[in-house]
Amino acid sequence: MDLSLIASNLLNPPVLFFALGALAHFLRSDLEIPQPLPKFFSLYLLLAIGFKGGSELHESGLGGPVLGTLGAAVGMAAFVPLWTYAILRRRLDAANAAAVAATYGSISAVTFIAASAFLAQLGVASSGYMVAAMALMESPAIIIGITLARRAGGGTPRTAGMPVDGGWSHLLRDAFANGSVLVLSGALLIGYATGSSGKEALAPFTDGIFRGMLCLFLLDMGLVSARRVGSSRELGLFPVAFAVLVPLANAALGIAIALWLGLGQGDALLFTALCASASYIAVPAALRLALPEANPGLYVTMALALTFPFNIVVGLPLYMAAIQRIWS
Amino acid sequence: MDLSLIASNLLNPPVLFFALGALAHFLRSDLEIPQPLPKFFSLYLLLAIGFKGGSELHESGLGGPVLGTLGAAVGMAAFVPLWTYAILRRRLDAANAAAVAATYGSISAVTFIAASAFLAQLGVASSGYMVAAMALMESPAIIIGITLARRAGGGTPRTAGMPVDGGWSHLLRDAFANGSVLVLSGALLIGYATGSSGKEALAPFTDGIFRGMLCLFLLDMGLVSARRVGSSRELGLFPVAFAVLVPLANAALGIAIALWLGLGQGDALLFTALCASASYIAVPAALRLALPEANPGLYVTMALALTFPFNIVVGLPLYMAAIQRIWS
Amino acid sequence: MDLSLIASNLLNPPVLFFALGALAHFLRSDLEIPQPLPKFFSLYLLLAIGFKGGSELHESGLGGPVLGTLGAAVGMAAFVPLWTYAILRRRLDAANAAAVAATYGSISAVTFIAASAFLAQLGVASSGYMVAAMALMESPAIIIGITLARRAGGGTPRTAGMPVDGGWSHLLRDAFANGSVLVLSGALLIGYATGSSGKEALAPFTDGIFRGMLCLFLLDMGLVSARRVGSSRELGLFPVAFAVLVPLANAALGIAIALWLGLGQGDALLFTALCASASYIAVPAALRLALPEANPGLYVTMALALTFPFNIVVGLPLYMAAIQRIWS
Amino acid sequence: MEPVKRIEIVVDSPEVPELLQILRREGIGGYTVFGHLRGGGDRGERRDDEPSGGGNACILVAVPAAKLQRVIEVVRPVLKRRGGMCLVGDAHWVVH
Amino acid sequence: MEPVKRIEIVVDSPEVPELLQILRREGIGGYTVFGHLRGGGDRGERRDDEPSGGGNACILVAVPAAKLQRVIEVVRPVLKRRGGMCLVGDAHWVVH
Amino acid sequence: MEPVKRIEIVVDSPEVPELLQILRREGIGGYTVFGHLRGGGDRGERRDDEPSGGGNACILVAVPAAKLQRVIEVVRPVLKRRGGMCLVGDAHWVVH
Ligand SMILES: Nc1ncnc2c1ncn2[C@@H]1O[C@H](COP(=O)(O)O)[C@@H](O)[C@H]1O
Ligand SMILES: Nc1ncnc2c1ncn2[C@@H]1O[C@H](COP(=O)(O)O)[C@@H](O)[C@H]1O
Ligand SMILES: Nc1ncnc2c1ncn2[C@@H]1O[C@H](COP(=O)(O)O)[C@@H](O)[C@H]1O
Ligand code: NA
Ligand code: NA
Ligand code: NA
Repeated sequence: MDLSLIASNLLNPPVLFFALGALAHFLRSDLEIPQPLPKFFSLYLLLAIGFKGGSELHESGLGGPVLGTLGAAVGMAAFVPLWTYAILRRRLDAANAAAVAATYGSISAVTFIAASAFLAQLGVASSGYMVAAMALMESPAIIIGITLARRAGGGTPRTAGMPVDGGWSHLLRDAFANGSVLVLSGALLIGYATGSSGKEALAPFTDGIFRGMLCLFLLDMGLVSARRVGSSRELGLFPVAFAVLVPLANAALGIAIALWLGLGQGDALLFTALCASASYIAVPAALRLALPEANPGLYVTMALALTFPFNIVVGLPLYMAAIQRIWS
Repeated sequence: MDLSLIASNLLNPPVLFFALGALAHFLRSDLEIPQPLPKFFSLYLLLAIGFKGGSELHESGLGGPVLGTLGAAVGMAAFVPLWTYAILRRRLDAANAAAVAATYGSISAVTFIAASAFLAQLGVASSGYMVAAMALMESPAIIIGITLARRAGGGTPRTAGMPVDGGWSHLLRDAFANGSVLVLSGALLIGYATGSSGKEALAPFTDGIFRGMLCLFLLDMGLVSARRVGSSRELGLFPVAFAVLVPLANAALGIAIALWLGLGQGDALLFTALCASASYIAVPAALRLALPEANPGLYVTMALALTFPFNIVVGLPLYMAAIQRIWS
Repeated sequence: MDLSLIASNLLNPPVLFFALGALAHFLRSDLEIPQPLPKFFSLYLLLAIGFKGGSELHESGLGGPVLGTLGAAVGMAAFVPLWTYAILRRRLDAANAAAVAATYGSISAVTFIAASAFLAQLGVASSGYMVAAMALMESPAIIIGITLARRAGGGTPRTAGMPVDGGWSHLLRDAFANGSVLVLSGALLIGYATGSSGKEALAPFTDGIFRGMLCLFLLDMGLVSARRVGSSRELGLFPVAFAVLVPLANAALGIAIALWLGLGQGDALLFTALCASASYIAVPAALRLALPEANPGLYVTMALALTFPFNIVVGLPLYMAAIQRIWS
Repeated sequence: MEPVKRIEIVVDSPEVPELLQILRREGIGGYTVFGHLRGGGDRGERRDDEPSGGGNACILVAVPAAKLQRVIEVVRPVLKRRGGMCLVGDAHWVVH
Repeated sequence: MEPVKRIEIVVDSPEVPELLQILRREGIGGYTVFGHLRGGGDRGERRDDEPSGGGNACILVAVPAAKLQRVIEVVRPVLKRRGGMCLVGDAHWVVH
Repeated sequence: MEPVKRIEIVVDSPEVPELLQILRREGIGGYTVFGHLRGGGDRGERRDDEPSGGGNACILVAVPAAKLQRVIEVVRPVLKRRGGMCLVGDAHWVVH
């Protein structure tokens, strides 16, 4: 594997700010980025990435491999929780197995963004519609995970004993009207609808300051995920191994599908990053309500403290090296 | 009326983000933009719009229709609360009538900004001194509204029984030293004083990212005003009719004055937007203290949930169509 | 002294926004910039200034006067608390004397930034490595101040009676792993490591919107330091005289050293601004924990309400005038 | 001053809207919500600064003693399912 | 530990500066303010995320029983005019 | 409902991590932290909006009466050195 890929990924300001955040935690610095600043950064990133994806989709149109890719994306978002649940169930109770499965079926927008930044640095092109794929992959795993848990007798509907609202309407709302899902897909549609005039008007906001805002967010992510690394030690071997090996397996699957779909190298990396990443924003927010029996100390820690940094630091150059070798 | 005007207003990213925020509310999404982020966005918008207006005023000078327009602006800010109070008093007690009158006499900076963005999209020019007109229109209605309420026996001076401070000095402070009034007029003066060198130094901040920040703020406004639409149903017919018809009447007045002053089409639209808009930031903040007997559930809801979206979505293209027809 | 220097400093948007903030306080406006917005602005400024300094250091290299300047910077950061402590001890108890000494030995990043902006306006060049000098000057004074206090019998180690952690490891952490020290030096290293490609990628963020963010931060600083001016009246004559005269003395020392090092005019002003400024972020945060017997109402007020505005408004043009006269 | 029961309910932030709805159904419209709290308990630590949210909130409700039992009855199942804390104390309401 | 009265005053945020001034005039300099609260009461719902502000704040004051009456006297007119809530309870102050 | 002691500790924000550590050492893992508070006391005013930080926080702990004495013992030296306030009251814990 080409070492220059690792270097050019690591010498990226965003990745280095992630490391700075982690360092701050390990030096027991008093550095903190209090709410709602992290919320602001992620709101900004979702809006910007969604909007840019929409504008590009407007330019490229929906022809070619677009619909196939979107279908494959939804397919992976449904397949990953199913196959991982089967494995997780051997070691974990139904609720926790379902929660971890849902976490890995969904995606991490920041991993996707880091992959795009990595591609930009390498000068490799990618397509706007991959953002649509990302938006479509956020929610299905939530539905599947909760269904798995309920079938297994867990997952008491949120409103048991509370005749406020039906359990399923709640669930669909938590999955699809989730704040981050809505901002991402809404911004995508707005970018699509306003086309090139909208793109130009917002460019300094969505493009110009994008890298800098990503640095700020990753600084915070470094702090937060380093904090969780401590707890990851208490998890035991199985979750740790899962958090590294399953992304590799999903990445391999993703690469195979990308090859089969005939995607370019850039889109292949983005698709792979989506498959390999795990959610630590949308899914936990939904599961805290829908699956309170599951332990966020398990599924958030795995996604945030292990899989996220693994993908950001090691995974992306690894996947890119594989893609470069296979595609050429 | 030219339908393309409506379309080009609606296909504006800011207006679409407003709709996205409203949609999030109606889907009962958990999307929220917690304080102090909305405060940050509005602080930014006031600073940027004030500063840009000041720079442009520096370039254009104070000649021509400037002083006449500023005088007319103050005049409208004083006249609107007087005529609307006479109508409101038939249905509401003195305190609430005075509060609503003050609300509609003052202005909405975001409606003004949306009008500017709409003009930019149409390629129609406008003048920097209109921002000065806006700054001058924020406060007079507060004074007049409270005076009306006190004359009618309401409006207990804030410090009754509290020998902390005289009631009128309080009132003047609430009206003129109000945070948003101060930032807007202060930035205007600073923009004027620092001229073109200041303008250039701040351009990426006040111009570049302006549209994007407006999108964020309108996303929040969509959430907040949709939330109030529910309460607007409890208001009854009179306030709802008032919230739509009075802006139309004020807009008609505004157009007539703009014609009489000989303003260009762009400035005419901005002046009309100021007359037609109602305040949901500065005035409510002042009235909460100065007129606690009045019900914010009435005057804020009317301005925020009815008049604001009406102006943003329907009003602006309507006023522009009228102006285009009359002027040409 | 050239009056145009004062004018061109005062007609700077950031300085005028500082004045606007102070005005808002004196008009008893309700304007406030709630946390965590000030934290966001200062995080941004530290990240941007650190990153830019690092990029420039990458371009200029470490040759020439760089190492000498960095050595002199650390020397001044150690010498200032020592000489000022000797004077302060005549009027204040050990803890307060040590706290004030540490405050004046360290630096104010915003004064440094204002000096850079002033140079930019004058069209005078300066070097990126001055940011490294700033980063090195933040912490030493904390260590020296606390050591002075402990030698004098004060400064109970933070953990007395609490066997949580050794006192000195705490102290080093408070001094060097302090959030603002870490972000500034981390960003410096990242800017250095990512060189010109990093610089270009972040330019719209670290350069484009920089002046505007500085305006926002100084608006807040105006509010906050004006609020403390009231308390400064209760301090008595000695601290007030100290807060104006000691910066002048340190500036004189700084100018002498800059001359001896053979710095250019721009770097000389930056070095002088560092020597003359006092810390109101990093040092107070550390002292609140390490020297709780010292009164923040004394040392923060002196740095924030007196020395900071004095330097920003009067000091910078004064130092520049002296430098211009001596250097030419 | 009238004697009242002072009820403090600490729960996950996203539970608040439904708890308020439940209280409203019981005719209790007076409440105050303290948000963005950190906390620790049986379910481990809870912080407000994670990307997925996750802080606590505290709902303070003052009710006449007669209503206390009913409030406890409707709140308890929520606490049972979701964790949290409910403290009840005595206080006097200053009539104004 | 010394017995004290624990007073909680919930009012609109912008009222806080004047209430503190009133308390200071009565020689009460010890207080703690909890800000950015949501609430509901006779005057309807109050939220902190509206563009015009509008959240509540809670002032916590611990005073010796002897001072309680005076505090209530000065606070009550403010509550009467502006709405809000004032709760009084018993507590013990840990002397340090 | 079980009777408990309701302890409120108001201290400078940066003290909170160590106080929680001390409490944890005493086997007390249940706590709720209210942050970003303004306050006034012997050491003057404390606000949250200064560039160097400086706000207060309030730690709420409900413990069985038997543990009260121990909590007070470990908290008192911190208050002595750093200032702050500790109030103790009675409450009932709603068992769920
Ligand atoms: N003994 C206690 N004292 C104060 N707060 C508590 C206590 N126990 C639990 N809490 C609060 O209630 C939340 C939920 O508790 P739990 O469900 O036990 O994890 C915690 O995160 C704390 O904020
Ligand atoms: N019964 C209650 N329990 C707790 N908080 C209350 C209660 N009644 C009123 N409040 C608080 O006091 C504020 C003002 O109440 P009101 O003036 O009745 O609208 C409300 O917004 C709540 O925050
Ligand atoms: N009597 C009191 N009532 C309420 N809070 C207090 C009181 N005294 C002190 N405090 C709080 O405790 C903090 C520290 O107090 P002190 O150490 O006395 O300055 C203050 O900033 C207040 O938040
Ligand atoms: Na995935
Ligand atoms: Na108007
Ligand atoms: Na210095």
